[in-house]
Amino acid sequence: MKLELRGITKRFGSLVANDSISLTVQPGEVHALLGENGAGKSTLMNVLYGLYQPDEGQILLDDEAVVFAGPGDAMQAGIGMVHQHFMLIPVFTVAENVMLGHEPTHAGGVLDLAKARELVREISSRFGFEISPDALVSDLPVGAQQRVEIIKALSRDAKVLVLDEPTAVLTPQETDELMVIMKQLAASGTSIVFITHKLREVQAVADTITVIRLGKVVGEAEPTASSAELASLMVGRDVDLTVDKPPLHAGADALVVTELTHFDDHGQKLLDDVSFTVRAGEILAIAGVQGNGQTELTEAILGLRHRVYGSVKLGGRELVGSSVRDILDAGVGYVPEDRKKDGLVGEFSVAENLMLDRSFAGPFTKGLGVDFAHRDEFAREAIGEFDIRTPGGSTPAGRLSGGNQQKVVLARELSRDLQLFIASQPTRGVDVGSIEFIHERIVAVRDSGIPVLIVSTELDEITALADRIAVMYRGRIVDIVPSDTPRSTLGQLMAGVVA
Amino acid sequence: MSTDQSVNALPPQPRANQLLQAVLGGGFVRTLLAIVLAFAVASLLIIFTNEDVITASGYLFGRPGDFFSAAGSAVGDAYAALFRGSIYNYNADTVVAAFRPLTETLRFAGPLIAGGLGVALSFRVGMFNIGAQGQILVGAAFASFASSMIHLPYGIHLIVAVLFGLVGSALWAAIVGVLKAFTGAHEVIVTIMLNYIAISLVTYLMRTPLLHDMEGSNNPMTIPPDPTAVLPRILGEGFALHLGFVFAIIAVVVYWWLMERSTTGFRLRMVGINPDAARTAGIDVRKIYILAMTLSGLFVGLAAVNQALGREGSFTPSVDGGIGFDAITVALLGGSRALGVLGAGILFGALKAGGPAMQVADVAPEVLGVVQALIVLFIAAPPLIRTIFHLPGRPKRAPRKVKATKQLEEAS
Amino acid sequence: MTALAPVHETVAAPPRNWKTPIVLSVLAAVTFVVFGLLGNAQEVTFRWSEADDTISLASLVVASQPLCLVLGVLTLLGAGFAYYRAYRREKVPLWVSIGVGALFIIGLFANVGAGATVPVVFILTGAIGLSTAVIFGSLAGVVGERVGVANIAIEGQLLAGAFVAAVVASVTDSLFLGLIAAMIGGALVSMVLAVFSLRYVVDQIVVGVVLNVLVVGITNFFYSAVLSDNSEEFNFPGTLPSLPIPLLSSIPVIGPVFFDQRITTYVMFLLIPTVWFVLFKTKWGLRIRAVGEHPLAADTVGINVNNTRFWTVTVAGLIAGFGGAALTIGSVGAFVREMSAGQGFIALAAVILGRWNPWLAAVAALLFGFSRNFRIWAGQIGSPIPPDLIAMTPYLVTLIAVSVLVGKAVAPAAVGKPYIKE
Amino acid sequence: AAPPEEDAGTDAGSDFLACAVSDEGSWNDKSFNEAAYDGLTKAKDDLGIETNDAESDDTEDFVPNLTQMVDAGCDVTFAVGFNFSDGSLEQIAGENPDSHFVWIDGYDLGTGNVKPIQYSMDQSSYLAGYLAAAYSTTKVVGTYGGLDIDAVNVFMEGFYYGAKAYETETGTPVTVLGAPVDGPGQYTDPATSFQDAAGALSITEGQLAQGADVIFPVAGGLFASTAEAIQKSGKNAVFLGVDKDVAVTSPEYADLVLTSVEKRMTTAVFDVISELADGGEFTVDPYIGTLENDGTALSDFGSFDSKVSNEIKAKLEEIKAGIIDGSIVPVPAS
Ligand SMILES: Nc1ncnc2c1ncn2[C@@H]1O[C@H](COP(=O)(O)OP(=O)(O)OP(=O)(O)O)[C@@H](O)[C@H]1O
Ligand SMILES: Nc1ncnc2c1ncn2[C@@H]1O[C@H](COP(=O)(O)OP(=O)(O)OP(=O)(O)O)[C@@H](O)[C@H]1O
Ligand SMILES: [Mg+2]
Ligand SMILES: [Mg+2]
Repeated sequence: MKLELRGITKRFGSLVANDSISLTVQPGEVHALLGENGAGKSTLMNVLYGLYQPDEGQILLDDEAVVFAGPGDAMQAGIGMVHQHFMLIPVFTVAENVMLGHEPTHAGGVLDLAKARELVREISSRFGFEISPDALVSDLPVGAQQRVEIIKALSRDAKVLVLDEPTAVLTPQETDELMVIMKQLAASGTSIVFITHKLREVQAVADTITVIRLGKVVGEAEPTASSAELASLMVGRDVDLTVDKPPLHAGADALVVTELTHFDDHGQKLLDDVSFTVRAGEILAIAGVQGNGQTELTEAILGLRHRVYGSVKLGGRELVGSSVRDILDAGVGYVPEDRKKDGLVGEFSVAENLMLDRSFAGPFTKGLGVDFAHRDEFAREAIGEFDIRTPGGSTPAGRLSGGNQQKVVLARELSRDLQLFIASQPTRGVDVGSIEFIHERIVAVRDSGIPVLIVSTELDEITALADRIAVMYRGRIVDIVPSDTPRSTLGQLMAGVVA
Repeated sequence: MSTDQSVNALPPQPRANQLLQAVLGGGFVRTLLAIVLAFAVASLLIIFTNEDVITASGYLFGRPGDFFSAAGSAVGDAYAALFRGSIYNYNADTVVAAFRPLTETLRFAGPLIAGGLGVALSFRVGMFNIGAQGQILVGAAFASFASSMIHLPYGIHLIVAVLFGLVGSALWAAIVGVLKAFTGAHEVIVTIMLNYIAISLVTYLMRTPLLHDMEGSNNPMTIPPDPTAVLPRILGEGFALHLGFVFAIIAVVVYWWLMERSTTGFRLRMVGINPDAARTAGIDVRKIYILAMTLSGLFVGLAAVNQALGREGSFTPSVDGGIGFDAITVALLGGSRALGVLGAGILFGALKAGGPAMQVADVAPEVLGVVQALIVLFIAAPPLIRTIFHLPGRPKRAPRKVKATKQLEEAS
Repeated sequence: MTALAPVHETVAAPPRNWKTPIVLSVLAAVTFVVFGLLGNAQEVTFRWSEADDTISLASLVVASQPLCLVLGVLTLLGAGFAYYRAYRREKVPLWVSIGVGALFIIGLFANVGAGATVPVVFILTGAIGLSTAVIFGSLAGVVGERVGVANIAIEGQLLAGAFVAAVVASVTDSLFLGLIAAMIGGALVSMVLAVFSLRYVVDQIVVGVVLNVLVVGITNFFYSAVLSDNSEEFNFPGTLPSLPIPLLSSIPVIGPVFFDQRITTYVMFLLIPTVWFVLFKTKWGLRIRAVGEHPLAADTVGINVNNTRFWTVTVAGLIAGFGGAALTIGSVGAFVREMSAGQGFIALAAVILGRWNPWLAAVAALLFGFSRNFRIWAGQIGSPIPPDLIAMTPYLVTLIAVSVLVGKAVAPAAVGKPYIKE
Repeated sequence: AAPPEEDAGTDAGSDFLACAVSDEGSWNDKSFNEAAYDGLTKAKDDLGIETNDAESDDTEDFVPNLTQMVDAGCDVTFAVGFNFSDGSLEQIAGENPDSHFVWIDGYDLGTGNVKPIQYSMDQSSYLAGYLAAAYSTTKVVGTYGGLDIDAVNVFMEGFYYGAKAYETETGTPVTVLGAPVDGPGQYTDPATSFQDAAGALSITEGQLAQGADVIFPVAGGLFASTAEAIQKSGKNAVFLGVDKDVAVTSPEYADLVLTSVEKRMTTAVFDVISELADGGEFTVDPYIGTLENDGTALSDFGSFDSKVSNEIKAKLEEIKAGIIDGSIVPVPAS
């Protein structure tokens, strides 16, 4: 099916997320949509999918104008979408998720589960997915969940399939498999809109490329275009993603993790005998596909998790069994993976967020009260030093953009007397300019002789920052390798394959 | 996986907090309009049950004027009586009698403010304490014990009795915090059950020598407090207004300082808005739940003390006087802020004080219950008030476009 | 290709969960020690049938103490078995818990009823009668929460239903119209809840609390302004007739308990499986649950979230309103001020206790009615325990059940959260 | 309707103004409050006086309600119910020595301006108990209360001893269920008390199942539950009303009301008002309603008149005379 978007404009209040965007996807074409974080890609696709109503513009399917009042209409018209954030119901089975909204029924609305199962099996076998229709989605790894999303779209005979950053949660191998599937689908006549910021993937699979920046189409490109060309189109200037890192001057072992094991409440083992050391002045980066225990590892070190066994020694002091507060007081700086959930109190002001973990004693307190003068003074300094773009210290942190929120967290965590610095996904959802800044600060911490532990799912970030790389798979450390290990080897380790 | 990431980028907030915003956000004018609207709706109840109006409605079409003047005077009389009963009695013979209504309003406001602060505190920590009723009962029982079974000199006795009351309520409330922290039981259920348990328990205690004069009647009832433990009147004998109101004002200041200025309040609010971030910042969320309920109980305890020691007489298990539930509406109306609760407490105090006068004007007292509920309902829904009064506000949602594609509809 | 990294067993033995064995052993210890060793030697009479039953069973007369000792030993065995299972990290089977609970209850009756009679049929029918409204309320709660709307206003819906049923049935002289009106009354309260929480995005708990106050205010107002002076005209609806089912109703014990009831009770019996079936076996149920778990995901497959919520909550209101009718025309006839008396809140507790499952919620509600009737029976035989303390039983049982047995139950993920698009 | 505002507060001399403040609950409770209220209404209709009234939702409304009446310039204010013993009446009466109060179910406070109205409800309840025992074919009778308080218990105890008197006299064993004698007695749920309609129903069902065929519910309006339980059971049982003649006030239940144990507050209130309105002197001498002065009595048997044998009627008269002359003490002092 041919898809055409004409002059789509979508505003959120004063923010113009899509500014008169036009693009055409030919039948059987893989059309890549490229753009930085916040460029407006997902918004455009949500408009196409009927989730948002465009403020201006038109959608044409096979040259006929259509208006979608909701996703139901879009799906009826043959549009399928795999969302950036999966739209699966965790407590439902695969079959239930797939049939939701177009359920096969017996008389009287009684669900025909057999038919739904059959449909899942049929599509699974067509693409070589091994998905059991009766598995609970919450029990499936992310890669499999994504396949469920694809089955969902295909089960409705999608003729235009939108894939919004499908590779972010996949191993390189799984990514390759997905590329094959995309080609297979395109060959059978399905049009595909493929969103990503990974240039490599675009070059591998796309027939046409549209680049969006700040809500506008800034250019079209052929898959043969070079990475540098694409990157400068995306960002609007020349970018240099390498980090200037002075040579390593590692000191003694500072953080020693031995046989760390952790169970969740259901007895599931999430960390399995994890052992590693980080030396003072060294960055150890943990690579791995999301959901292989990295989050649990950092949270276990910080004392946020129960049922943790083994040992975490920081400068000789045992941390396992201590409270979060004691561990923070021991000098651990911690940038959580999900800043909105764990790092900030959205309705608190920037100034309040900057003293979040220091309300018990210290310079921010005066007797039983808060020392407001010091708090505001500190906020002023931090806003200046970290170039936090905010109207002021009293602005609620939730109103800042993602990158600036991250800087608030960073400013807070770096302002303490550090013995260890842990950062999870330090630049997730942050623009290129801020990434450079954040990376510089992390390297500066390392150079002041503090051990640094970084967790990231972006291999580019890992290779840019790490002195050594530990790869996690299913709660274990598969291997610890030097920072110059080739991508392909890292990819294999991330898939649990040891050389 | 968050449910709303791609459409709603701001972090999800705990309920109590959203409601706080909803209640607070609109400001003074909207609050006023909500109150006006509530009274307007209640007027309908007054009109349609007023005898004169019913008579006049018999010949509504013949002489509509009669109907409207009867309706007008029914409503006018009712609200004039409310004014006389709660603010200033312009019919009174003496100055004291003229101003007594205002002092009565304040006297009723005292426990409402204290209870409202207690409930408000729990809201701001993201909890819903509907257990003020039980907490007041237990606190009052404690205060009664200290005021009648322990005998101490003036001054000290009052202090001891007040402390007993505060501790009683705080203990009862702390149970909620402990259960929530350690078993995860939902505080709404726990507080409701504890209300019922408190009624039975306190009734039982009011039959035992702990609280009861076994020589007297067998009714569940306390022994009157020693004169040394009664909250003294502050405006002289002509007015029943007593020290409890001063305590309530002090509680407002304490609450303000605690929530807005102190480090403890900082942590309480933090847990209320984002418990995950609080945990990551080294705060023991369970301890905060227990602390919050205990503090909430302390404020409620002040309401209990007002009820138990505000008069020289004894009291029965109905000592809570509906304050437990009114405190919730006071907290909601006051946006859980110190000043808001003060204002809401005084407003509801006025409704209580004015009720008898309205009854004398032949209006069923239940009307005021309806008014209270409506005020909160209207305040909680800013868009409703905006629509009704055509106020400017956030632009309405873009109107849904009509489906243009017929085929789509038919296909579905 | 190289070898996969050795994957260690990632599912470890689950931690030992001692909660159930501890609860069971407390029950067992009470049965053995308090009811048995320290028990009462008098005889207790379990009466199985009433005088006018077609088939009458002979009463069972046993000495209380020996019976309780036997029960105590059995419960101790049950508790011991529970410890054994827990030690082996296995789940304690539900039947063990139910069995120990049942034996404990028999022991309780045998102990309190020593020297008196335990009229089994009366206790069971009474329990059903006292829990009917609560069961309707809890079903309404389950339906509402499953679609993601926390309904604190069940109390108000019961009260509205009770009021409207009595008035309409009195005025029209038709109990049937009373039933219909009660459902509409409950649904209207639901619709206000839905409009405020869905359209105006007011916090659901706030609207619920306020609606309760409002319904109490309005019904009280009309009760004193209209009903009480004209009770024959407005508040004398009569009650729905008992409809014994031929043959079945003459089965001893079971017959009078299950097959000699009013239409409201039969509807309740049928509604429990119906709600379960609709929620878990039909496409509407699938959609309702989807909306309650992950509204955005439901939206992306073309389900209109707020519409679904609105109508589902309205249906919940119909159910609760019907339950309200069970309070008046299905039970005592006349409307009494504030007669719902907290049963809506108990229903809410039953929802949580029943983990959002209609069957379990109904059982939890029944447990409440059962303890209420226990209080009445204990008063009847003149139990020496102070009545004020016995009066606590239903609430204490609920409190303990909610905190000890349920703990952090997992509610539908989106309960209480408004769904706002754009 | 209310009197015109202008003279409500200021001018008390020309018109007599009688006022009343209710006990917890509303005036139309079909029982206690209502009986007093009817007296007020009757005085207004028959004597042409002005009246004011206020309901108390709970005991904390007592003080403002009484104050309101004092401010309105009431010539006499009735405080309805024992619950005013919480000090509220003592306070207001003390503060307003010139105002006059009448306290139903109260006692002398020593303030010099409160006249108690008391009732010997044990006397009429005793008669009711005897009647119930005599009328019963099963010789099992039952009673229950809305709340475990003296004002309720006195009915239940009188009933018990009356029924037992029948037993002593005839030698026929009589079982009395639910009375607070030799046991705790049976009541509705204290958390909901007079609103516990379902509880009242279940209690009655239990008593019927135990064979009772005369039930004496001392629980305000909850007699409707008892009536319903009787009807549903299909048994040939009856119940007794309290405070007012229930067969008259709620005619819909008349065919189940054997009689009612009347506490004739209506009369007492009316009498006190008419005496004062006629210019009579206010005194604090208590008014005590007894069988002797007809302040309390059994109602007519109504539709049951033919079912109560003359023998029993004569016996009741005999007991009544015995109580009046003191030869029968209804409830032995404990
Ligand atoms: N519901 C919304 N309300 C307000 N602003 C929004 C909303 N959704 C998105 N935005 C804003 O619109 C802009 C475009 O967002 P969009 O999600 O389309 O970006 P994107 O290109 O998909 O980015 P990413 O690569 O991070 O997924 C961003 O600034 C974003 O914050
Ligand atoms: N859901 C939302 N509702 C209202 N405003 C929003 C929402 N999401 C984002 N915004 C606003 O949109 C603007 C852009 O936010 P966003 O996080 O997308 O920035 P960004 O372009 O990604 O910047 P950064 O690179 O710093 O992350 C901010 O000012 C933010 O306040
Ligand atoms: Mg996106
Ligand atoms: Mg961003």
